[in-house]
Amino acid sequence: MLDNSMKLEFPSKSQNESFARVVVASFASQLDPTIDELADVKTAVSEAVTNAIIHGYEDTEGIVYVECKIINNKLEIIIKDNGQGIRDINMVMEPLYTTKPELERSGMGFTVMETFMDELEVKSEVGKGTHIRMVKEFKSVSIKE
Amino acid sequence: MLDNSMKLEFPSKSQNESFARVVVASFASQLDPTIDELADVKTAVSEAVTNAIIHGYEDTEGIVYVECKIINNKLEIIIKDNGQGIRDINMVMEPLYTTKPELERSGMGFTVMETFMDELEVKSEVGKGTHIRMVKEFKSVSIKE
Amino acid sequence: MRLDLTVEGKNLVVKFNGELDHHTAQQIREKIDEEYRRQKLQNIILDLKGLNFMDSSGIGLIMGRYKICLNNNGKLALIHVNSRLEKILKVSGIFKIVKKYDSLSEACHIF
Amino acid sequence: MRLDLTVEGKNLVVKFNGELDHHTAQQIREKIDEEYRRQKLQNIILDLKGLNFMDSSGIGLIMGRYKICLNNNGKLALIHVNSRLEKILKVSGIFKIVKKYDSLSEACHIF
Ligand SMILES: Nc1ncnc2c1ncn2[C@@H]1O[C@H](COP(=O)(O)OP(=O)(O)O)[C@@H](O)[C@H]1O
Ligand SMILES: Nc1ncnc2c1ncn2[C@@H]1O[C@H](COP(=O)(O)OP(=O)(O)O)[C@@H](O)[C@H]1O
Repeated sequence: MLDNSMKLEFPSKSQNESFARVVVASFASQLDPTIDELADVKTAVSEAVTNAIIHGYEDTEGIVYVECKIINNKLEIIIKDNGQGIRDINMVMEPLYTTKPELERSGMGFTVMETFMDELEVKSEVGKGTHIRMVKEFKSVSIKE
Repeated sequence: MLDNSMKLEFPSKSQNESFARVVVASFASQLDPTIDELADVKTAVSEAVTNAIIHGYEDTEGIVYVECKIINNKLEIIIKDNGQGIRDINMVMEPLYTTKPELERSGMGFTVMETFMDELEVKSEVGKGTHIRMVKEFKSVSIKE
Repeated sequence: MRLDLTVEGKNLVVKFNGELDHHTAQQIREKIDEEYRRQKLQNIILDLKGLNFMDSSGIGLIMGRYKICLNNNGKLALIHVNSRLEKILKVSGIFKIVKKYDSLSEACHIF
Repeated sequence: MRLDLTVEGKNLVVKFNGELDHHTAQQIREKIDEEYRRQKLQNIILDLKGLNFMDSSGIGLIMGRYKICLNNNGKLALIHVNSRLEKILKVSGIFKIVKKYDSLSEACHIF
């Protein structure tokens, strides 16, 4: 059963990284998450949105799309860009792999998403964009009024 | 100059009234608002989103659309529904006019939006939906990093 | 929204904690009215100290309780109305019929 | 994000206050490096007590400062690493090369 959902979009400006975290955290708060669960979600969202901005769109400006769905005690988050896409998904998902060492990127973004969320799915097409789907299951669910 | 923008959509469930307030307040926080300015914006958003849910869509479920634009020190907020629309806009904007007294509506929603925001524009078409545009000017602007 | 209901003589004292909007108003209304009737009370005092947010749904809620008290020869009073709440309540002209007080003892005094 | 930079002998102590992400990291990095060079310091101590949020941008920032210290025969230490920060730092394996301490005096002791 789909309990609630939302869609958000904003331009790929780095000040929107914190905005996206607040929005998803606020939406997730319906699931009465623990502080730790909420922090996990915020961190994963921050990784995916940052990637859309700095890797997907690089120096150009585009739109970042965030969608959330609550289905029972699960939160599904989709983060999309219409940016340059990823050639080899297996390679970029390796820990420490980064194409932007000059920005002091650690190459740990995907590893963090994988570790902090229960599911991670990456789809991408070169020249078209990237689609990240993540799911978090909330353990102590008791829908807040 | 357009500094930033965002679009949000969610189903017309009453628990999303507080979600919409948090999202717009978080977006507006870039303009370094005073506590009072932020509270004005939250209240006006709450009025317009509640109206879309209880008057626009009544007992059916539809999508509520919220758009924000920051242009210099002004925040423009658009709140739309594809609900039943308003027949006589001048009449419904009168203080104390309400079609839902049984829900203990006070008929003060539009008056609050007008008082708390610097501009208010209402467009509506019966059977098509309602489009509210509000603008708030922030006095002590100093864009936050 | 957390609601604390206490009885002081013939008065129902309602303490709000949280945000009052259309979503929370419905439930709150039912709880207040049920307690008022069950305990056969006369007056209602709304303590707004812990109210972090209120939109025009709050005006409707206050007006509704005002009417219930009136029909029962009772009165409604507001206490701890901060400047934000004052702003929205002033718009509605509600202070023409509902009075606000600085403290519970002051409010009880007038009944 | 507010940054407090203080000098203790040959050590630069950096206190974070706020959220560390890609947006805030760039500025922070520049401020730290400038102070480190200008004051001709050797070691850097990052005090993470006031850090409310950190994503993998923080890992990059710590690794970057680690390298700068290393090139200058210095060391990098972390203090006040809470369980949230510990969780993300563990993922990165950074504790193999950067040590964490409970207090500033403990960290200074090892240099
Ligand atoms: N949205 C995206 N669009 C294009 N490339 C991406 C995107 N997200 C990630 N990548 C690629 O995957 C690499 C690894 O990503 P990640 O693990 O998050 O580390 P980091 O962001 O630190 O580089 C990036 O360096 C980039 O080359
Ligand atoms: N989005 C909307 N769609 C349809 N009708 C609306 C909408 N917003 C407001 N209205 C109409 O305008 C009236 C006055 O609205 P308002 O001043 O907000 O007071 P209230 O919500 O308390 O009724 C409502 O009772 C309703 O009939």
